[in-house]
Amino acid sequence: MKWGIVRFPGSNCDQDLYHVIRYILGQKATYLWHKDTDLQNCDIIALPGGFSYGDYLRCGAIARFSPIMQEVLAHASRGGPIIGICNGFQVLCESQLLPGALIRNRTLHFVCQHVHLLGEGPALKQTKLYVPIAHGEGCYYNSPDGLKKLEYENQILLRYCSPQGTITEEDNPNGSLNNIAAICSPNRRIWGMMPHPERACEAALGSTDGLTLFRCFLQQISTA
Amino acid sequence: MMKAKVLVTPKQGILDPQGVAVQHAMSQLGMSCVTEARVGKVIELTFTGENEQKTREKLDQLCQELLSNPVVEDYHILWEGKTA
Amino acid sequence: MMKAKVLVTPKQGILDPQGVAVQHAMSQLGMSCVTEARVGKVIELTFTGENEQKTREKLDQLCQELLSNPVVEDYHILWEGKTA
Amino acid sequence: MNNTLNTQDTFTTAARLGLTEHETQLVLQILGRNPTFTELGIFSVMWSEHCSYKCSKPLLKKFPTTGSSVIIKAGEENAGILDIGDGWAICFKIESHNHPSAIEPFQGAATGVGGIIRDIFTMGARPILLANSLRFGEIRGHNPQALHNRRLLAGVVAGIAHYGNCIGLPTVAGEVSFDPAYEGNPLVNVFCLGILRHQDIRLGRASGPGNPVIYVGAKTGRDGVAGASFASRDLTEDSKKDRPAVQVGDPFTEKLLLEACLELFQDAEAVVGIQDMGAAGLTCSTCETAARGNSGIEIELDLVPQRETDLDSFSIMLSESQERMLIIARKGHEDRVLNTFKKWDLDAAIIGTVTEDGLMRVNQHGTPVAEIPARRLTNEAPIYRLLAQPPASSTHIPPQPNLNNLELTAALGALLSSPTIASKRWIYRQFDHMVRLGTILSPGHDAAVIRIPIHEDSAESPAYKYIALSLDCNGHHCALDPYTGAQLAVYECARNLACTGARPIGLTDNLNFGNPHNPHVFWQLEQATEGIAQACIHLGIPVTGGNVSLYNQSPLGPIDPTPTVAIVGLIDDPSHITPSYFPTPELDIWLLGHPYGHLGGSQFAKEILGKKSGPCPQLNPEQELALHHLLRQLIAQGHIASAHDCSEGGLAVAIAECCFHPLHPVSAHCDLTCFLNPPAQTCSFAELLYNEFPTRVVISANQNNAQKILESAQAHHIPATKIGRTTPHDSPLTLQLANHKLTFDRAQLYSSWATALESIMQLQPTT
Ligand SMILES: Nc1ncnc2c1ncn2[C@@H]1O[C@H](COP(=O)(O)OP(=O)(O)O)[C@@H](O)[C@H]1O
Ligand SMILES: [Mg+2]
Repeated sequence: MKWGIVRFPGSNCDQDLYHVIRYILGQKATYLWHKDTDLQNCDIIALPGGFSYGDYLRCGAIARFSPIMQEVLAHASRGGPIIGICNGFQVLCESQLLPGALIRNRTLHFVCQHVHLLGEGPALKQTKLYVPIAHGEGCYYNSPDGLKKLEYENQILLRYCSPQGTITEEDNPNGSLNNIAAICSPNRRIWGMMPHPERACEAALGSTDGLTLFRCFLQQISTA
Repeated sequence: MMKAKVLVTPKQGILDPQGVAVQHAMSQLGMSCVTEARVGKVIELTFTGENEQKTREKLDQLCQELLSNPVVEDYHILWEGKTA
Repeated sequence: MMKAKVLVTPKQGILDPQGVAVQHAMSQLGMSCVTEARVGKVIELTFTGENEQKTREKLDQLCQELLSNPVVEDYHILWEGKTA
Repeated sequence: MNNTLNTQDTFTTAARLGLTEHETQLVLQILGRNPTFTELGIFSVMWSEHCSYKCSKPLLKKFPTTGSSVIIKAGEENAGILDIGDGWAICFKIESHNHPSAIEPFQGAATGVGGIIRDIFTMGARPILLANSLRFGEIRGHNPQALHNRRLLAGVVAGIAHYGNCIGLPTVAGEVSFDPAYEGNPLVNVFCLGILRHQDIRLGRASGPGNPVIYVGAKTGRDGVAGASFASRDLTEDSKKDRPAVQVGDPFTEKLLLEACLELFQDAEAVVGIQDMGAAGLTCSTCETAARGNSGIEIELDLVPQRETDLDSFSIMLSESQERMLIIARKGHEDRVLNTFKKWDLDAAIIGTVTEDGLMRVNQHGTPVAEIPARRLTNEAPIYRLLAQPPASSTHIPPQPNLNNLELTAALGALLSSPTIASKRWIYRQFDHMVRLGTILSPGHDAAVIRIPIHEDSAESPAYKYIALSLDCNGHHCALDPYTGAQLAVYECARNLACTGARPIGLTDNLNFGNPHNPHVFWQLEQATEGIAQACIHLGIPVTGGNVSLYNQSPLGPIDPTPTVAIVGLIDDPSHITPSYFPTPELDIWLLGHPYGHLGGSQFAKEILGKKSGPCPQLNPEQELALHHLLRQLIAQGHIASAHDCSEGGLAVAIAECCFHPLHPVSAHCDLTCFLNPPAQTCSFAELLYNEFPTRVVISANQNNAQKILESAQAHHIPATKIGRTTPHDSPLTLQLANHKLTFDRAQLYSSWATALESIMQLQPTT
C-alpha cells in the first residue's frame, strides 16, 4: 500500500503520520502538496491534523477548495480509501465526503489529553482504545435524521467512553452528539476521526492502541 | 465600491456554548434581563466592480459554499449599497 | 421582549488574519472583486424587561467591558426594537 | 541630510521618545549633526533597555558562557547553540512578553510565542517544543481584581494555546504561580527549543557588499510601533492608550514562514545571513546584521510590503508587525529566495543591498531619512551603573509548634488546592503537548522529557536524542533573599532534571524585575544575577542566552524579583527516563536528603498563616550537587522507580503528589517518626511537613534495592531514610508522626488538587 499524505498550508501532523506509516506500519508514504493535482498513484489518501489555512473562518472550510481536494473527491468517487484525522476529519466533513459537522468544543477550550474510546461496527467491533485527542472544534454535530441514518447504516466507528467502556456524558470531552468520535462513509472506505491514532503507536509515547486502529482500517479497506 | 455584511449564526437548536457563556456572564454582570444570547460571525466585505446583480448572486453562492456551513449555520446578507 | 445584535469587529489598522484568509479564498473562488474582508463576531441578544433606556445604557457598558475588547475591537449595536 | 530637526526640537522630541539629555548628546556626537525624526526614533528603540541592556549588561557579564559543548555563545547571535553529539545541536531561549500581555493578554501572549519561535528558526534550527513561565495576582474570590486576574490567566493561556497549537509545536512544560506581588503586572515568559545539524547554523550577519537585502513574511502595519521602548517603561493607567495598535499574531503565516525558511536553508548557498524582526522590527534587524557583518546596509522603504497606505518612515522602521524576517541573500540567488516564499504564498521583496561604508542608510521615496553608523548604534549604547541598596530586613516566621492534628491535616488539603500548588492541568490541557511525537514525560512530571529524531529520511529505523527541560523560580524566596532565591531556582531546576535521570547542559534565564532606578530593585537584580552565575559555575553549565525584563511594576509597586531559569538536560539512555509518580503499590518510599527546616518563605506561611515572611530557606550547594549525582547514579543502576523533589508545599505535598498519577494512582503510608527525636534538630510537626528547604527528593524503589540505595547515598554523603510503603490507590494516605497519625482520603485529596484551578476558573464570567 502506498499512502499519500496531503500537506495543506498549516498542516502540522503530516510528519507524525509519515513517521508512523513509514517506521511503524512499514508501508510506503509520500507527501502530496495542496497545489498539486496528481495523487501520484497513492492507494490511500490521508488528511492529517493541523490547522489548514490557519483554520480561519471554519476548520477545514478553506482547505476543501484546494486543488488537490478535487483529485481526492475523484479518488473517493472511485471508491478509493481515505482517512482523515482531526483537521483531516473536519476537511472531510466540509467537503461532504462525510456527513455532519465539527463545531466548537462545549467547554470552549482546546483540549489535549488521552481519552478512552469504544469501537463499534464490523471493523472495530467492541474494541476498547486509549488514544489522545487535541482539538478546539471537535464537537460532532448532525441533524436528528442524519444521526439516525449514521446509526442505521452502522457508520459510527468510535465513541468516547469511560475507562470501563461505558458511554457516559461525563466522558464526552467536547460535547459530541451521542459521544461520537469517529465515523465512516456508507461504503466504509472513508474514515474520519477526531482522535490521533498516530500519537498512540509506540509504547514510549504512552499507548499503542493507535496501531490497532490503523490495522482495522487497513483490514476494512482490503475487504470492503 | 460596494459593501456588505454577512451574518453567520448557529442554526436554531444547535448547541451554542459561546452564547450560553455570554448570557451567563451578562447576567452575572447585572443584565439578568438577557434571556438568550447567540454568538456568530460577521464578515464585512468591500467590493469593487460594476455588475451589482452578478456580485449579489455570486456572494449568495459563496455564502452557502464557503462563508457558512449549512449543516450548522444560517446566513444573512446586509447590503449597504454603493458608497463614494 | 427586545432584541439587539452586537457587531464586534477588529479595529482599523489591527491585523485581521481571518479577514485576509477569507478575502484570499473568495478571490480564488471567483470573487476577485472583494478588495477587503474583515471578520468579527455577532452576538444576538434577546431581552425581557421594561426599562428600555436602562437596558440600552447597560448593554453599552457591557459591550465595552465584556462583549468587545476595546484594545483591539470596535463594536456597534443594532437595535431591533420591540417585537411581539 | 534633509529634514533634520533643529536643536531645540531634537531635545524635546528625544525626551518624548524616552532618550535622556546625555543620550541625545551622544546621538549628536555619533551623527556629527542634528538627527531626523526617524533617526531619533531609531536611537530611542535601539537604546531602550529591551534592546541595549544598558542597565543590566554589566551584571550579565558575570554569567559563565563557555563550555566544551558551546557552539554559539550567549549574546553573539539571536540565541546560543549547544552541541548534543553526533553532529547535532540544540538552540533554545526564553523571552518575556509581560507588558503586552498586561494590556491584551491573548494577543500579548500569542505574539510572545511567535517571537521566540522566530528567534530559534532564524538560527537555522527547526523549533520542536515550547514552554512557559507565568505569574499572576490572586485569582480566588469575587472581587474585581480577582476577576481581572482570572481574565488575564484565561487570556494568556488561550493566547499561548492559539499560537503554539496552530503552528504545531508541543508546549511540554511550564510553571505558574500566583501572588499579589504580580497584581497589575503579570509575567509571561515563553521558551522555545530547536534542533539543527552543526553545518546548518545560520547567522544574523549582513556581509558581502552588493548582496541583496530581502524582506519576507507578513506586511508591515502600524502594529506596536516602538514596542521595545514600551517594554522599557513602567506600566501606568495610561498604558492602554500608549499603544498605537496592538500586535496581532498570525500563527498560520508564521508556520508558512518557518517552513519556507527551513526549505530555503537546504540550499547552502542562497542565504548569507538572516534575522527575525522582533523588538524594534526593521530597525533592529538592519542595523544589527550590518554591525555583526562589519558592513553597511541600504534600504528603500517604498519597497517594503505594507498593509496600510500612508505609513511614514518612522512607523515603518519602528513597527513591530509580526511574522517578518530579513534575509541577506547571495547575489545571483535572489530568485531562489523569492520563489521559495512564493511557493508558500508569502510576500518577499528585495528592499536594499549590503554596502561597504558601515552606514545604515534608509531612504523613502528616493530621499534619505536616516543615515547612521550601524556599529556605533548597536555597540555604543550608553551603559549605566545604577545605585544598589539592600532593603531593611524582614520579619521572621515562628516555628508554629502548637498546631493540632486537625490543623495539620487541613493544611495539606488547603495547600494542595491553592492555585500555586494545585494541578496545572486546566492550563496544559489547553496546550497541544503531544504533537511531533516526542513527548515522553508530559506536563505533570518534574521535568518534561522529549525525544528528538536525528535520523535521515532514508534511514532503516529511527534514531533519537533524549532531552529534559524544566523551568523554575520562586519569587517569594527571591523577595526574601534574591541571591539565595536565584540560586535556589537554578538548583531546583537542575534537581528536577536529575529526578528524571537527566544531566543539565545549559541554562537560559529571564530576569523579571521592577524599575532598576529604584536602588532596592537594582540591588535585587545584582544579587539575583550573582546567584545565577555562582550556581551555573558550580553546576558547570553555561548560560546560553536570556532576556531582561525590567520596569515590571504597577502603581502598587515592583513585582517580586523573578529570575526565571530554564535548564535543558540530556538523557543518554532512554531506559533511564524516570517518572515523578509512584508507579505501583508495594514499593519502599525513601527520602533522600534531610527533612529539616523552618517555615520562612513557604506556601504554608503564606496560605495557612497568611504571612509572607522569611527567612529564605538555606542552601548547601555541595550537598545539592551530591544529591543530583546520587540520583543519576541510582537511576542509571536501575535502583529506583520514581523520583519527585520537594518544592512548594514541602515534604507533605511532595508525598501526596507522588500518589496522583492520573491513570494508575497509588496511595502511601509514611512514618516520619524517626525525624522527630534526632540529637541535633528540633523541628515542629508543621515545620517537618511543610518547610520548603531544598535538597531533598522522595523516591520509590523495590525493597530488594534497599541496601544499594543506602550504600550509594552514604558514598555521596546524602542521608537516605526509608519513610514508608506505597499502597493500593483506595487505601488511605497516612503520615505518622510518633503517636500522631494524619489520615487522608487519597481520592479526595487528589480531586481537590486536580480540580482546584478549574473550579476557580469557573468563576469566570466571560466568553
Ligand atoms: N504553564 C504551564 N504550561 C505547561 N505545563 C505546565 C505549566 N505550568 C505547570 N506545568 C506543568 O505542571 C507540572 C507541575 O509544575 P510545578 O508545580 O511548577 O512543578 P515543580 O514544582 O516540580 O517545578 C510540571 O510538569 C509543569 O511542566
Ligand atoms: Mg519538581
